[in-house]
Amino acid sequence: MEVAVHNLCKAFGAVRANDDLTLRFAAGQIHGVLGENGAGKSTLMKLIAGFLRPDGGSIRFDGREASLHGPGAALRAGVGMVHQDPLDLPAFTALENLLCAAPRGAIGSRAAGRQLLSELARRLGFTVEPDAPLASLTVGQRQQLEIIRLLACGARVLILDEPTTGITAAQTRALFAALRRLAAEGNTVLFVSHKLEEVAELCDTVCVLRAGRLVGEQLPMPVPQRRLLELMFGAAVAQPTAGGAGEVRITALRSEGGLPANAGEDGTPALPGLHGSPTTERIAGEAVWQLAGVSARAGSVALRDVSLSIAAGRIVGLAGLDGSGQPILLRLLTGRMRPETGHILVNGRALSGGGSRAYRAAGIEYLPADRLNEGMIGALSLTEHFALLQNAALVDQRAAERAARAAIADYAIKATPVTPIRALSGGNQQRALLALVPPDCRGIACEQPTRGLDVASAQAIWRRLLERRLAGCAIVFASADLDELIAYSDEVLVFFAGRVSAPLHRAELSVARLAELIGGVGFGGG
Amino acid sequence: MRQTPLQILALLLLAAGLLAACGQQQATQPTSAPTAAQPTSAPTAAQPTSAPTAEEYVFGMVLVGPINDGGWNQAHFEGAKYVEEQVPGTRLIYIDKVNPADRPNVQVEQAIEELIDQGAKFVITNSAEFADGTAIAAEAHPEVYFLHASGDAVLRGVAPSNLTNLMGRMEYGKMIAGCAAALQSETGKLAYLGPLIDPETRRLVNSAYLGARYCWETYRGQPADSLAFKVTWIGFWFNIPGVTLDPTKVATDFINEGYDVIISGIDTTEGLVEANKASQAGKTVWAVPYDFRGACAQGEAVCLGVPFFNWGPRYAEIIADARAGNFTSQWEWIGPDWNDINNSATSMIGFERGPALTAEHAATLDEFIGKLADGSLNLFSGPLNYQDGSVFVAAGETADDETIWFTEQLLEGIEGQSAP
Amino acid sequence: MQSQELNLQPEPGRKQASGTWWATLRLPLLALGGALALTTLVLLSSGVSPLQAYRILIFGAFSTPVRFSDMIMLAAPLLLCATGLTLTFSAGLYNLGVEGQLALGAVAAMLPLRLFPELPPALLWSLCFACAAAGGALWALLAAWLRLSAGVSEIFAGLGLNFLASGLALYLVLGPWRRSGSASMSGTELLPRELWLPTLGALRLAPLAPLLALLALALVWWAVRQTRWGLQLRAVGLNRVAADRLGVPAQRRIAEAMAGCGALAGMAGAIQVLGVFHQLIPNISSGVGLLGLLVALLVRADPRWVLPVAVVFASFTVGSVQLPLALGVDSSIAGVLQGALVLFALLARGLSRRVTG
Amino acid sequence: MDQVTIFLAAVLAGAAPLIFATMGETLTERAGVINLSLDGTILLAAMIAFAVALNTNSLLLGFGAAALVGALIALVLSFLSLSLRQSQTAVGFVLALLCTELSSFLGAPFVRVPGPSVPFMPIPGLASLPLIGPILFRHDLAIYASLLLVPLIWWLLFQTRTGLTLRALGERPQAAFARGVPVVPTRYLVTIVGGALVGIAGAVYSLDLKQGWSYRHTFGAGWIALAIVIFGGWRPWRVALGCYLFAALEILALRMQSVLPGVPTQVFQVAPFALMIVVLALVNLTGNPRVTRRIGSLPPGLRQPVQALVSRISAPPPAALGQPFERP
Repeated sequence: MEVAVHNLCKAFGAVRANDDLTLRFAAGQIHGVLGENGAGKSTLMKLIAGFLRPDGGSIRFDGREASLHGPGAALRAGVGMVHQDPLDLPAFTALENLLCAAPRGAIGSRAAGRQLLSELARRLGFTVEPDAPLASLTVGQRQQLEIIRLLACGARVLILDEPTTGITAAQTRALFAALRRLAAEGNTVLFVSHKLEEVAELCDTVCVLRAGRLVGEQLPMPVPQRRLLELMFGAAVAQPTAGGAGEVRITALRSEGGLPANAGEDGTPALPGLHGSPTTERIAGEAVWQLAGVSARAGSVALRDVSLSIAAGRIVGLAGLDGSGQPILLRLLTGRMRPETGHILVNGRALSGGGSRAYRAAGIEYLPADRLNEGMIGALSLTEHFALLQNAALVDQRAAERAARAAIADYAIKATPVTPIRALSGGNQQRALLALVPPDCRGIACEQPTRGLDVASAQAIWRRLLERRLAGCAIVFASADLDELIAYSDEVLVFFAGRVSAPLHRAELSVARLAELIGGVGFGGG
Repeated sequence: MRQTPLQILALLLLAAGLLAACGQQQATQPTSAPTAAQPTSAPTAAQPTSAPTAEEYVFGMVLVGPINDGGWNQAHFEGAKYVEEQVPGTRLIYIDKVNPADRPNVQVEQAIEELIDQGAKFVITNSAEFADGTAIAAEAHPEVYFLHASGDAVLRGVAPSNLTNLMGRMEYGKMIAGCAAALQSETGKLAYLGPLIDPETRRLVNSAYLGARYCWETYRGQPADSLAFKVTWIGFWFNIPGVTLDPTKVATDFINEGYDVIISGIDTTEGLVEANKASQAGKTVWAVPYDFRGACAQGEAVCLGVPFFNWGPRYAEIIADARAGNFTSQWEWIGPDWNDINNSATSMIGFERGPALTAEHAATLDEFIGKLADGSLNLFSGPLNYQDGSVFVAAGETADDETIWFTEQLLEGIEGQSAP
Repeated sequence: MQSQELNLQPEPGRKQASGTWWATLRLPLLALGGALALTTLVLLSSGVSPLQAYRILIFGAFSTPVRFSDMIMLAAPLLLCATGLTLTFSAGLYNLGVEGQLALGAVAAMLPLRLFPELPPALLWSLCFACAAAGGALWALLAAWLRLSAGVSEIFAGLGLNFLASGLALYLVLGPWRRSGSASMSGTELLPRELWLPTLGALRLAPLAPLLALLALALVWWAVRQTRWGLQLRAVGLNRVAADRLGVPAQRRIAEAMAGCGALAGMAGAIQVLGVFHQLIPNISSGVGLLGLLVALLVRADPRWVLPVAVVFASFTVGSVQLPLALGVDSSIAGVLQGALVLFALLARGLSRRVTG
Repeated sequence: MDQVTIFLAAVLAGAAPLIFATMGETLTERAGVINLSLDGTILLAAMIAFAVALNTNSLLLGFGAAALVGALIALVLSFLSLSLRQSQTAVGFVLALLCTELSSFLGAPFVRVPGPSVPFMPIPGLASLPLIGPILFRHDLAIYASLLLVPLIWWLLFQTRTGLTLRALGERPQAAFARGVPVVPTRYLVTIVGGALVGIAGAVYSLDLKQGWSYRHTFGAGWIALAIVIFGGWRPWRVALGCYLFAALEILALRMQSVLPGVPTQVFQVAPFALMIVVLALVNLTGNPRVTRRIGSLPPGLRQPVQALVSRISAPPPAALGQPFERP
């Protein structure tokens, strides 16, 4: 079945997730859909699969306009979606998952379902036991089951959202074989990924989204990797975010040599006056964090055997796509997660068994990306937050208000001391979050410190962070913004499917190098 | 009870409103049933607007249970209505269901205050539970007279002078009930549905047992030890869900265990109702309710009869005296009018025969009543032993009033808890 | 099961920009109007003049000194419970176990009364209140422990513990502590008169009870609004994750809030024993804990409103006692009105949420 | 032997209303909604069932009215919690109290009025079977219905597609949504059906087991039903077992009075609540890695029985129980 969208629009608040997209996916092929985080891939897929309703434009299946009021309607029309974390029922058996809410007439009986399940599994080369409880299956098997279920329910278009995250290499091979087979039988497969090698291996065509718009349409594979990276990360559109970073990127991409080891030398981005000499700093600080052989797991992503040391006065950037494992490291560094194996030392003291309060006592601060749900208490004001940080039994209202006023002045927060935090804008919330970090802090772990902020706010945040760093604080931050990573990091760790690259020193940094690593290139086969 | 159009309209509105709001439904419409008399929905309580007139003598009553319970409380209520009829110029106001389950935050004293506030010059309280509260209120209101039914504050010498005690010698009623049960029983297994354990309930159980044993031996010609007599106490005068045992379940269980007569000692009629239901299900069982003359109505087919209180006549005398300024504080324990125990104008205690009692047994029962009446039979004659083997009445002696009133245990031969 | 949506605290941030009287009064008026409409319909259905009924319900408790003092004696334990619940609601917990904590407090208050009846009354009373507070707190901590270490929702744990507490009271009343020679659910032997909390003249009003309750309210108000502990408590209730990030020992605060509520409920139990019933009865709580929950749900843990709402609820209940006498209807209409008020308050909150967000 | 069969028959009969209530609540909670109003629903439904049956002299109308009352209360709960997104706990709790008081107020004219009751109806032939006959086939229609309800609910939940969909709503409504199930409307429907069953439980009390109406006639039954649903791990057979255990405990409490004169047997009635708490704690213990490790370190002879016991007793609640539905 052919899928086409015309002038499709979808906005979330002020963000235009899909901006006037017009696109066609031909039947019988595997189509890759690429784009960096937030490019609008997932929104487009959810629109086609009926999870979201478009603000404008139309979706057509085989030329007929479809009005999808829910995923059920989409499935009846022949479109099914496999989510990255499969939307299945862990409490049920595989067979029950297949039968649950299957469309009328799709599966005649339990016995028919069992037969259909084994037959489809055999045909696609999957291994799914009908009576196995789902909770005992791997993510890969659950994904296989979802594919089987959707096909059994009559899907002729399969949408797979980041399907290879968290599954084994063998499962990936099986999946690809099955997808090829399905396409050969006339089904349409939409394969959403940011792993370039996989897209190259699997897809017949590829389209690339950036910032809600289509930047590369139906490019027949193979397309050179470099070209794809350029489309994804926007070589043509230079954004003046931080200093000369834009230039760096362009030079990096334009140089033909693949991985220019010398890219850093001519293009070291700097914030004049704030950025000291990297070489001296590298030696200066004592280690704030030391990790030895640390392993941890969250959901389908596992970090294995991470060893590193982060010294005072250093800024370490964590790069990688969503779900590659950066949050796990941040949580380990702040005591929100305990390592399964290995040791974590903070300021030379072993803290691996401690909780977040022990880390906090040791001077470690965590600045979460979800500022309002994890960072601060929306209903309370800045004054009350400062009061929370006081030590005496009685709240010194005046001192708290003084601190709030000082923070408002220092950090240019647009608020009164009694405004509830939730009433502040994102940038002001982030500044408030930063203002609440105690002055004697030893290490800050931030998740997406400038996400959702405008350029001025982002720069203001970084000014503060750099001041902290000059005061001897180690900073670890995860970001999806390559420019930001390059502009501010002393070194960068790239995460890919739970694996961590060797540290890239600022001299080696370039958008091209990062983009490749983020896409999994250079992490070795498998 | 007739409904005014306004009421019907209101009912409809209610139904509609509740449909939208709280999940009620139209079936609530017939809240006032066309059937049986429902005193609560046609209250005899004072019209709130009319102040007591000079010649009117208002008397109040605090009842532990609802006035239509078919038992103890209804008997008191009917007695009070009798006063209203017989003593011109008196008017009754009352508060019923004064107990921690129905009115969790109301105490007896509080209820009495309300009655006095409404003009009551004489207050009757009708439960042993009310002893302390009545005394407190009596001390606080020396200008008001109090009658505590079933109490013994005067006997124990702790009563203020404006408080009197009144109780009927239900022991006789229970003896007759026990005898009727023993006459009719096929299995020889009698069950007593007991309320809470105190001297009053113990002496009533003992009386029922004595009556049953006598008739079992004398008229049925069976040995005493072939008679099974079991008491299960529910813990209060009537069912309080979650606190007491459920009398419905106790009664059902009696029947399941093979007891074929249930003698009720509680204020309400679960024993009779359950026996009736079991009888309809094909079992051979009977019941003897308690307290209220009309109680058999809830299960004619299985009712052997009911020992009842007839409070009206004595209430009328005491209230008339009090109104005339002749109140005396005394402890009264009044027996039946042996000339005609069922004479509603003279007898404090009676026994109304039920339809289920065969004519033959009814005649025997009359003979038994005759013996009690002429004094030739005193069942409280020794030797009688308590459950633990200690002597209640020595051989050759008969128990005096105080010994009976303060009965300490159940008698030998009764299965059940004594709580000494 | 644990992530109930706890919409318990006042939300200062949600205040409407338009400061018209309608915007501020809309919710309370909707709740009041809805509750009155429902109650009026119910009253009409039994053929009672709603106006007369409301006159008695609302003003009945203030008509005579006796009724007024009864109202105070009901409001005192109610206030203690609602005040305690302010703590747990602040911490984001539905302490449904408050009823059991009250009962256990009452049982604990009986201990010194039975063990050391010879002590001077003042000392004995202090001991009673201390024991009651400890008993209630212990019972609450049991629920907190179940919540924090075994992950049992405090709603179900509290519910179960309520019944266990009432089972204990039942056992004591009918078993070891029964009156000599009898076994009745009506309660233990009355306390000797000199051990009753002293009253004002002939009234049943024991001034110590409302004093204690007001003191507790003031203390809790102060603690919640003025101390860092209270601020931390609210932070935990509003956002446990963020509070934890800001260095608040969330688990400890939760346990402390539960214990505090239990202690206050336990003291309410002591008032029931020493000042109201003068004995232990199986239904010693008399539903005061549940009523307290209604009050707390209505005021959403805002200590400023606890006192007026508790007094209004108590006066409904006391006023309703006259209904059977004056109008011949059942007094449970007070409960209907109280329940309807909270139900319609929830409805109004839900509707306004839907309109604004 | 005879006493045993009579006892078992009494247990089956005594548990009938609890079966209706717990099966209704099991359905509701399996769909992810907690209906905490049970106690009030049962009371109000019992009162109205009795009033309707008394006035129309039709038992059927009485039961129908009870079901309607239960359904309407469930509708109010659904509207406030599912549509207006108020806490299910708060709404259910308030409804429980409100309906209790309403039943007291509106039921005042019916207190202890004699009225109709479900007639005894032994099943011809089967009733005279040895052993089974007296236990199973000498009851009335309401009790037969309760006996059939358990397998029916089990079949519905675990043998039908409808049941799968329904359980999906309680386990992961997002997954049900992805499969095209209209989550909120279906939850409404299930809650209302469950509420109707709870309402019928009230009618079984007032028209059968505890004939008639009095103040707070069934007070506590709803809370007990809630506890039993948890004890039963949201599985119909086990929930039914819980009901029968409770009914047996109640009968034992009556009989133990003469056996254990010192112990007030009313206390037995709180046993289900202690059990509920233990079961709830166990549910979480099995998920606790520390406990798993502790069990793992037991000697092998002990380990397996302990493991089997713990996993048998603990049954996890529906994963999305009580949570508002957010679209994925």
